[in-house]
Amino acid sequence: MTAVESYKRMWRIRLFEEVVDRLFGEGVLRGTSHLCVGQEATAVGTCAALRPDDYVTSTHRGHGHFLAKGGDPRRLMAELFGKATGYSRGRGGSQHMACFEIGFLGSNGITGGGIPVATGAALALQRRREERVVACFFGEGAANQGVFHESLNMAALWKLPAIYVCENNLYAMSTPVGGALAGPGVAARAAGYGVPGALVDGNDIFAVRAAASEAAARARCGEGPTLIECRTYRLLGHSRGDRRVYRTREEEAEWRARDPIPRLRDALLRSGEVTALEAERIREEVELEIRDAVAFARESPALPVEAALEGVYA
Amino acid sequence: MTAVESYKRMWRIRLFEEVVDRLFGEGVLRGTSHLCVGQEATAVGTCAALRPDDYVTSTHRGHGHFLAKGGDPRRLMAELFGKATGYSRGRGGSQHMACFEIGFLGSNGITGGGIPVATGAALALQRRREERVVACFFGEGAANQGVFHESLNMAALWKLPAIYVCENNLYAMSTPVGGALAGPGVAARAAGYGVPGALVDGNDIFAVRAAASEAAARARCGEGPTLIECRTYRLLGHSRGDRRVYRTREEEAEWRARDPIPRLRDALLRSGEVTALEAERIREEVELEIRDAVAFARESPALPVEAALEGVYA
Amino acid sequence: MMEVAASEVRGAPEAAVPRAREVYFTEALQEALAEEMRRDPEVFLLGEDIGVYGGCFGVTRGLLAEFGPERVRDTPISEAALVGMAVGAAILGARPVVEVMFMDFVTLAMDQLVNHAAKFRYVYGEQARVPLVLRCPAGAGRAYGATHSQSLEAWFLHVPGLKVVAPATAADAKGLLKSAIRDDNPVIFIENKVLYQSRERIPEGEYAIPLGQARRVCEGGDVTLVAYSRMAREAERAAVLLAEEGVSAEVIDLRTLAPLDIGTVVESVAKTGRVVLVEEGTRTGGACAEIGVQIFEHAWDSLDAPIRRVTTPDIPIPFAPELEAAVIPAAADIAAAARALVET
Amino acid sequence: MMEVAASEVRGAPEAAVPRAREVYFTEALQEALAEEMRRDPEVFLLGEDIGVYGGCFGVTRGLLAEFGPERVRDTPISEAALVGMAVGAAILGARPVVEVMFMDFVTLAMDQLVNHAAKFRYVYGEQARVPLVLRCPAGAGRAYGATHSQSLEAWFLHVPGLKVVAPATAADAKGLLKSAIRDDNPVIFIENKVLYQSRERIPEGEYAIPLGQARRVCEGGDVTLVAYSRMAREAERAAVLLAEEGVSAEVIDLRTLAPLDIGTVVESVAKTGRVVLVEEGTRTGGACAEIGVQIFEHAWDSLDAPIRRVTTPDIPIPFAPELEAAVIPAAADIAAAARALVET
Ligand SMILES: Cc1ncc(C[n+]2csc(CCOP(=O)(O)OP(=O)(O)O)c2C)c(N)n1
Ligand SMILES: Cc1ncc(C[n+]2csc(CCOP(=O)(O)OP(=O)(O)O)c2C)c(N)n1
Ligand SMILES: [Mg+2]
Ligand SMILES: [Mg+2]
Repeated sequence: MTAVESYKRMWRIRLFEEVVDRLFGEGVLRGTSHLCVGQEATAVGTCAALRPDDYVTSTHRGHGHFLAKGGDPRRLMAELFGKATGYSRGRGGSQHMACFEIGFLGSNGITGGGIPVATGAALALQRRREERVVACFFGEGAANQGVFHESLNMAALWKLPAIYVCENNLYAMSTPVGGALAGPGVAARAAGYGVPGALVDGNDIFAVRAAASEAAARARCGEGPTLIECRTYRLLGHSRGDRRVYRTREEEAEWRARDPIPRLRDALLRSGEVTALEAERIREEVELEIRDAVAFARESPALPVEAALEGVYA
Repeated sequence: MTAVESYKRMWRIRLFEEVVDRLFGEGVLRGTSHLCVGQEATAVGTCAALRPDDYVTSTHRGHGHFLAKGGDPRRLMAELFGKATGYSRGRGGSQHMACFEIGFLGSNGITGGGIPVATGAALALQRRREERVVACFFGEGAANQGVFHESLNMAALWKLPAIYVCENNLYAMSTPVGGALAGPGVAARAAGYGVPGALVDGNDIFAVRAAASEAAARARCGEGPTLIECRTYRLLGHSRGDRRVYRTREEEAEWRARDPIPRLRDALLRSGEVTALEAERIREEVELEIRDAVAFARESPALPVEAALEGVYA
Repeated sequence: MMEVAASEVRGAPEAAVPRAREVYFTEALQEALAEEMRRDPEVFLLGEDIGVYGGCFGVTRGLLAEFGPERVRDTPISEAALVGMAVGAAILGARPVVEVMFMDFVTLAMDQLVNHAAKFRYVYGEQARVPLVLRCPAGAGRAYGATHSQSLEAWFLHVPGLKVVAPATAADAKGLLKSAIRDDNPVIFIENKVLYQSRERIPEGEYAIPLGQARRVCEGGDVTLVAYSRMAREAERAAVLLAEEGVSAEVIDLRTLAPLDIGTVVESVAKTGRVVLVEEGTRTGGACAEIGVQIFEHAWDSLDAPIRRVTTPDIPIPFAPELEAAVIPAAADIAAAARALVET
Repeated sequence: MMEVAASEVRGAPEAAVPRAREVYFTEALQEALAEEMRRDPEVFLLGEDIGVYGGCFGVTRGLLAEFGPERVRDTPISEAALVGMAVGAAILGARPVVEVMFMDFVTLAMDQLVNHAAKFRYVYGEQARVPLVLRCPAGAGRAYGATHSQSLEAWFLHVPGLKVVAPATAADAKGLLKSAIRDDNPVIFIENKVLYQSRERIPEGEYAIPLGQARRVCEGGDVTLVAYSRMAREAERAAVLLAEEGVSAEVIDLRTLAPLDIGTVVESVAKTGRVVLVEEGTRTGGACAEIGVQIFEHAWDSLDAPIRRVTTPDIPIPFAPELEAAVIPAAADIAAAARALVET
């Protein structure tokens, strides 16, 4: 993925999330969703290091991962609208959508739940001697779940082609990382399993991409998993209705100043990969895309109730 | 606990286990049990570092821990016989017996199951500002369970008065430690949680006691948990019917040469704490004790079936 | 959601009944927690984001300020060890109340619940008491999707050693939670997420409602509607619909599933001869299967027609709000089942 | 344990029936695994000590030698992630067969089973297939105590998306395990630990038995005995006892609980009018509750008497061999229940 394409995807995520936020506020969308505004570099940086036929598993905060992996904003939005044209036909919603064709093995409503699933997918690839890898996204909160430990141990033991990408956005819901995670940090836990652990600036897409590329190369040549901890920040609340009483507006402002999107734009301008005008045009294109996605979702049909009663068994 | 008393308890464990092994062979005992012959120094060394009102939690391989903490061999044996005089009135059996009075919070049929229980017990003690500690025994196999990770994290976070004593006897059933545990070892996992991790010779009771004493001191003054990995060896099979196809007789012989009981006797003789005759007398006393325990168990009444139907709710 | 007069609350001490005030269901729970924490220093709370955040649904809001972070303890996301720790603390005399953020996540703590909490007393020859409460926000109706909407209580009926409580009203929620905390056994306490938002009258003053006593919500002679938790409210609404058609329905709110007050149900069936059982969980292997069989076992001669079950069909809960609403039982479905029964 | 002639095995291809040979129940399972592994390279085994040790009960003995450590993979003691990995491998087209050493330990893997394996197909809009088998050695009778003796299948009836299989004979064990492995859904495969030791005749050659078809073990007109797994064998023995007293019992072995072949049961009840349901699990909320209610729902008019359940009482399984034997249902208990029914 070129840096310019990465830039576009980051905007796609950002504008998608902002529209979702608005639609929730307006009561158009229902249920809940977890937005990743501010964390785009982690999702896109990781996917930029992958091949199209590699896989990722995601979390409750999955729109960004999905779009980074090439998901169609129309079908994503339709899913949030609960429509039959959504990726899960309206049955799954924000936390349960997948597109196996593009290697997106699913968002996941269970914190940490995707970690063993990714590990098993990596095992399936290894068994077939395929040179594909699985990137597993999870939050620093999820790193305290037992399955993280169990999975990392097995992946290390069997040298599975998996990349564990921890998005440490400093909070799990209201809980600051220091209030839940003992020890020096997530990456430091890798050593206990004999796995390389890298700590990177998750708001620097180049840093994320570099770490993920190295990890992917290791994984592809049979050297096993890598744990990457990306320090980042979610600029919005955990989910709808979060009044963010557990952190200060100042802290938020500091992190807003480190917004990964302007950072990438500046880099692209400096390197001459885009002009200011081109950068603006990319944003505008994406804006239209997202507007179109909302229109598509609005106009799409709902799934008939009878169809909601089916599809449990293959 | 004096070194001489430790010596006696080690023999109590050894002879208890040998009799149990024989009674299983003869078909007198039924079900299953996991014997700890060869691992006595870990159990006794740890308990020697504890005060009588401290607690321990145990595993499926729990007879040694129970006896080390001061359990009565008569009531233990009666439990294995399934008699009403057993610690669990015959309802629990080898893997489910406890004596809260002496601080033995129970053997446990679930590999790793005791780890969070110990951690919660430590939390209860901390809440009451009591200077008591909980020692949590578990095998190196159990260190791969998710609850180990979750518990160690919380104990570290809250500086709970817990000591995690891993009995690394090199095998989990048939699985060699290297086939299941990635990375440099159990103790090395402590660093990820900011917890001290110690690796000791589990067949050297003084080494175990020293490590456990240090850990207990830390725990008592609010500095939190310690992880101690004791390298040891189970000289018998995992459980009844284990033909030990997964290891060599040579390896077993090597470890038999490091038997912790003669090692302690030699040390006691050297230090003059006991004479050879006294050492022999201790063994003989224990032999009588165990014989008595078997007689007690044999002669004890069974629990009436009606009593087996009760006691589920408090 | 309909309102229930406090005077209808059986089990509340007589003296407390005359005065009542309106609170949200969540506040009723909060009061129960606060009162029990004041009464007994061994009661403390463990859970994810229960402190400054006040819990995902606001039930513990304000408790951190009064009781401090040691008694209102935010935890890492580690459901298995969390419940295991509660077991360990409980056997040493503490009385932990654990909030699992969504009932769907008890799946992560089943081993500690089933193989530890429920069995310790029995297998350790009655030495242990395991007084812990697991508060489980449950049920659908908020478009949270398949992993945040389940009603899994039926599993726990099948675990000897556990008690299961599922209040339908704010008054019951308070009184039953207090009893659950005082109980010396592990209690699964089910809080329906849709009920959280209802505002209802509850008795003034101190009261506790004993576990194991069903509540006769209203009397009737033609058909008995048996339900619990949110579905008891739907059954109550169904009774109103049926009354308009001249069908007189008696509504029983079970309140607790274990112990199960089958006596009150059998008594009602003796009168009506017809029963509709309602549950929000999926159909096969649900709580109504057990309740149904027990009715057959105890009241075979009284029955004039087979029992009907009204439940969610055997599917994961779909996300789309309209689909979700279509598959979760509502008053109209219950009334329809009752009507069909009465007509046979 | 009684023997069943291979000719009684419904579902076995006709050609295979005439020839039969004697094997242990464990060997029948082993053959199924080996045959399916030879047939399909995507089938592989995951579990604790299944390699050189051959599994705690010897079911996988010899398979390591033939298929190597990648297809017979010993794992760490990590039940939760193990099942989760099986899910991840399955959605990419592998067909993992996981051995959980004792069914009691599925408690550790419930989240991955319930919130992942069972739901992925539905919530991901039918993109996913999750062809995995979880082999669960279950049941009491060996004095292993409360955490190694449970029969927890009832929970899984209440999880849409799972199938539940519980063979009673070696012939069925082989044929049903082959079908379970070929099935594109997650299957809980229950192997009773007492049955492991029985030596029985099974058909020669290749055969698979479809999931969802009950087996009529013997015909009778006075009472129907419905059971599965080891209890089907006890029911069969009960029928012999009853026959000696002149009571003619029809025995139905359900074979699979999900899907449930209620049709075969209803057909039998239509004839006998009386049913005894038997299960090794504890009573309340057990599989027989669901089966019982379905009988009432489908065969109300046929019943001449209320259904009787014969189950383990609501307690953890006690260790002492005599106590254990006293609380687990046996042929005599089943016969007694049937006798009481017939006399009413
Ligand atoms: C098993 C489980 N426990 C709790 C939750 C509720 N929950 C959803 S997201 C979340 C916080 C997760 O934190 P983290 O892993 O850091 O991810 P982030 O939200 O910060 O992206 C929690 C507690 C859940 N969905 N699943
Ligand atoms: C949850 C669970 N999984 C598996 C088992 C079966 N099992 C009993 S002991 C054991 C090996 C444990 O190994 P380790 O922890 O090293 O202890 P050791 O037996 O070596 O003392 C296994 C797999 C169990 N009892 N519980
Ligand atoms: Mg986070
Ligand atoms: Mg070991």
